[in-house]
Amino acid sequence: MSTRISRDDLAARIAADIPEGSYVNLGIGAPTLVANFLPADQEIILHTENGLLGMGEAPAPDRIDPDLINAGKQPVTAQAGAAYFHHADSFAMMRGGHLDVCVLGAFQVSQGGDLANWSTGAPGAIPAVGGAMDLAIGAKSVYVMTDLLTKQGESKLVAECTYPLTGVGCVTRVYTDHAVFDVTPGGFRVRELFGDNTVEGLEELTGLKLAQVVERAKRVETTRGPS
Amino acid sequence: MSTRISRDDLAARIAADIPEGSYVNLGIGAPTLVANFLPADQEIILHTENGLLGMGEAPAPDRIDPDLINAGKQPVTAQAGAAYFHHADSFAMMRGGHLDVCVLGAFQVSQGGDLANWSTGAPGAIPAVGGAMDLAIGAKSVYVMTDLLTKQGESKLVAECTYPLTGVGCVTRVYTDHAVFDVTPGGFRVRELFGDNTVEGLEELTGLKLAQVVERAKRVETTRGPS
Amino acid sequence: MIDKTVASVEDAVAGIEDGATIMIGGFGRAGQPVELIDALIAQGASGLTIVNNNAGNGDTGLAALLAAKRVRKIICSFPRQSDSWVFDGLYRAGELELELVPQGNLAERIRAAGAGIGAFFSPTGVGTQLAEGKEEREIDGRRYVLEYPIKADFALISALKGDRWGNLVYRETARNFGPIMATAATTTIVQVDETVELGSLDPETVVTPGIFVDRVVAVGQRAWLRDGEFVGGVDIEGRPLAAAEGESA
Amino acid sequence: MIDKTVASVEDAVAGIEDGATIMIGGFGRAGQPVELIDALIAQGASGLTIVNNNAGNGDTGLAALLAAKRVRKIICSFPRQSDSWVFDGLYRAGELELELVPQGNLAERIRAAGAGIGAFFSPTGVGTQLAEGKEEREIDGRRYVLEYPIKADFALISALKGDRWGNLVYRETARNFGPIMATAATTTIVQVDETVELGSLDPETVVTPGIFVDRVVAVGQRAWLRDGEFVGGVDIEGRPLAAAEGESA
Repeated sequence: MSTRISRDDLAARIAADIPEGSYVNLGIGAPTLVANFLPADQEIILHTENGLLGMGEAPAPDRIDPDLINAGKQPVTAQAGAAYFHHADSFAMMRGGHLDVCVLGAFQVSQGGDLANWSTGAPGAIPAVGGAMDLAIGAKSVYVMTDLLTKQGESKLVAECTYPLTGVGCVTRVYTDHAVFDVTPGGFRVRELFGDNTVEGLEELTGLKLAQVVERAKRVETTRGPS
Repeated sequence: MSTRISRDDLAARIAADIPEGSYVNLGIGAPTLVANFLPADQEIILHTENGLLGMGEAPAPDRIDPDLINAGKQPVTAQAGAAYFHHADSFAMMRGGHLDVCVLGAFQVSQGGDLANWSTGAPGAIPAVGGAMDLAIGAKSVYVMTDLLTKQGESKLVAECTYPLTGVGCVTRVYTDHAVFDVTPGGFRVRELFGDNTVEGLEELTGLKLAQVVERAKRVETTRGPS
Repeated sequence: MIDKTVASVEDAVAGIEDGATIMIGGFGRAGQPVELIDALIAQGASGLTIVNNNAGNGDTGLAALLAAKRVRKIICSFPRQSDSWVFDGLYRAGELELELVPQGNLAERIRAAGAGIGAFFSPTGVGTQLAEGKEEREIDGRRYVLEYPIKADFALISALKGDRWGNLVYRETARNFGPIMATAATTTIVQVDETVELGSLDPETVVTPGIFVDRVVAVGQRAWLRDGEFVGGVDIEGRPLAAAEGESA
Repeated sequence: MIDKTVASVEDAVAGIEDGATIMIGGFGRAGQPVELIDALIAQGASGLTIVNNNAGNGDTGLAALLAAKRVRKIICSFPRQSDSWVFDGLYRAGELELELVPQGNLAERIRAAGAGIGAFFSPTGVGTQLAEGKEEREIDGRRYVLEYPIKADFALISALKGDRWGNLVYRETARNFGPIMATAATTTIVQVDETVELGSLDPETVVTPGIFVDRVVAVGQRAWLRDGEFVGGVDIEGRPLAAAEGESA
């Protein structure tokens, strides 16, 4: 038993919550890993905001196609049933509420569901926002995938974000390496505990009063997902 | 010599003012006739707002295609170089100022360039506007094709429209069976006189002071256009 | 496996409730989903609000739905046509509410609903009766009126082909309102001439990606096509030329 | 006869003035009109405002234009990337003004310019730094910020094929901003792999109708295609795999 699960385990855990038939956008960075754990026998349709629905896995090295990339500018493939479209149509898809799920990284998530993931606000840093603000407000369910703590040990779940916001009140659920949290009108609610975490321990780590858990949070053993 | 030219002559006169390479929308009704007089050796691209650029002539009776119609719901054909698109894209083309010319009918045109062509405002009449308001404000040049006088002998060129407006200050030029008028900041200016019309005679017919004609309006003989 | 195809037009229109707002594709008869409308008439939902460019032609399709007294209100740009006698009668009798919208505003308001736009400043209609009571603003020297999205509970549209993911291609000017209405309805129901294998539609040429589509039903090839090729031999209403003699406009 | 094709990239970029606003298509390297950008560098116009999703990659294309100090300001959503060192240096040195726009607002503002929309209420960015000072409004229970169109004097875009009327088709995700930028510029300049006979593009599958295009120049087939078929053998930057060994990211 441990207090943290691996990034792959976390990606697998998120993948398990995505029902067949969902339209899903995986943000650049760690959320991209979720694709590796989507069940091969189910059809889940991936959207990439640079103009493709039905994104497939990475190509073999000698089959890299510079015209066929994802939002992280990595080479990808297109599945049977795919469709290409231009950028305004792609973001209309997103902002019009047609995506079921997006998975995003985070610097901070507030108990009101605010997300900060595009800028630390550090002086001299070069800002870049990309499609994060559109994804944050557009998908029906916005899942955040993140470590619970920064490298300095500070909680990324906070009462109020101190970093510049990406979206207000937009996060549905936060998947961390310690536990899964739902964002509720009463604040964070522990949904699942990984390894030997406890609600009390998480309250100590986050400094937050975690909302009353209606049913005892499901305890999940740390296991290795497929690679 | 006569004081009026035929509708076909008028259509031919308008066609002669449309340069090669223009993107043109011909409104339903009489303006559709203009297509018959576009020179066969020049490329002028017709737009129909129900989703086609590169509209061609009517098909043979046994080649009518119910999927291929113009805005008047008449069967048409598509030229080599045509493109289909949906309604929002079609009106974006129009409202975004990409059409060079549209030709519309009119109940009234005011000396400020206001157009009334969609409703007489008669009680009990069923209103219908279609794409007229979009065309009126969208094309770079808005040409009106109309008889100068109503069947009751009233001038369709007026100081102020009494019928409900289609667009404000939108008309570029009015082609009538008596003369061609430019809409200028100073009101209507006679551009061409057909047959034995005179500026003074037109002032009498319209009841309007016609703006000072800078160069003597060109006099055009009435001739028959090709059929 | 994702499979949005349904076996019958009855299955396709199942669950449409009284009082629903329904977008119906088509410009006049072109692209009008006649088989779905017939199924809707049989299904029985009433008190409907219909969004369409027109208000029915002749006695079939949308006109038949109106004649069956299932429609409370129609939002359209061009109701009055030479063959709109069903609408004309009901409207004159005060049995049908009409919201008249300039065609470009109709299209853009539908797109806005699908694209998550809260409202937009349109140049169309400024200074006219159809902009009365609407917020107006001058931007960069030009006048605009504020227009709001039109969304719907259901969209009924017609396309040429679809696959089980709901990807669609259309045919010629029958495309018209289909692609935008598909984006603006909670449930989008499509009739196609034929359903095709997943992967047989070229991803470059899909016009409506399946994300916008909920149900697809095949209704058979339109009368003027044979094996996918245009063969003609019909009038503008799609009736065989011989049969239509003396009748067609 | 309408013929929008021009003989060379030099002809294609002729007349671009100092101080012009130029939209440049592409998402990263995909769809970036590198040959047109090279011609623009040679042409010499400076003091430019550039609209692009990014701010250049590596040392070629848009990055080379920046390095040549021709750009005064860049409007984009995602300047900072692993290979944006040219931009990073100029920005840190204060030699380049940056307007950062969320990607969906960037796309929709470009579309709005092409579609004649005066302004629109967007749900994106509400309550964030990037909406500071912008008009906000609640509509139907949701908060929006008012966004204005972005238009340009010129657009430089890349497509797969074009005809002499300017009709275009694209390839895969290299389509990205091309179709909307083509609508939003006074003069739209397109590089294509090849120009094709009028009528050889299927009217159902034209993505950018020629009405939006002013000049078309053929620059030859991209390195990963042969006779129009994908053959691969390149890295993500399009360089032959052998040559790129040890270099590509």
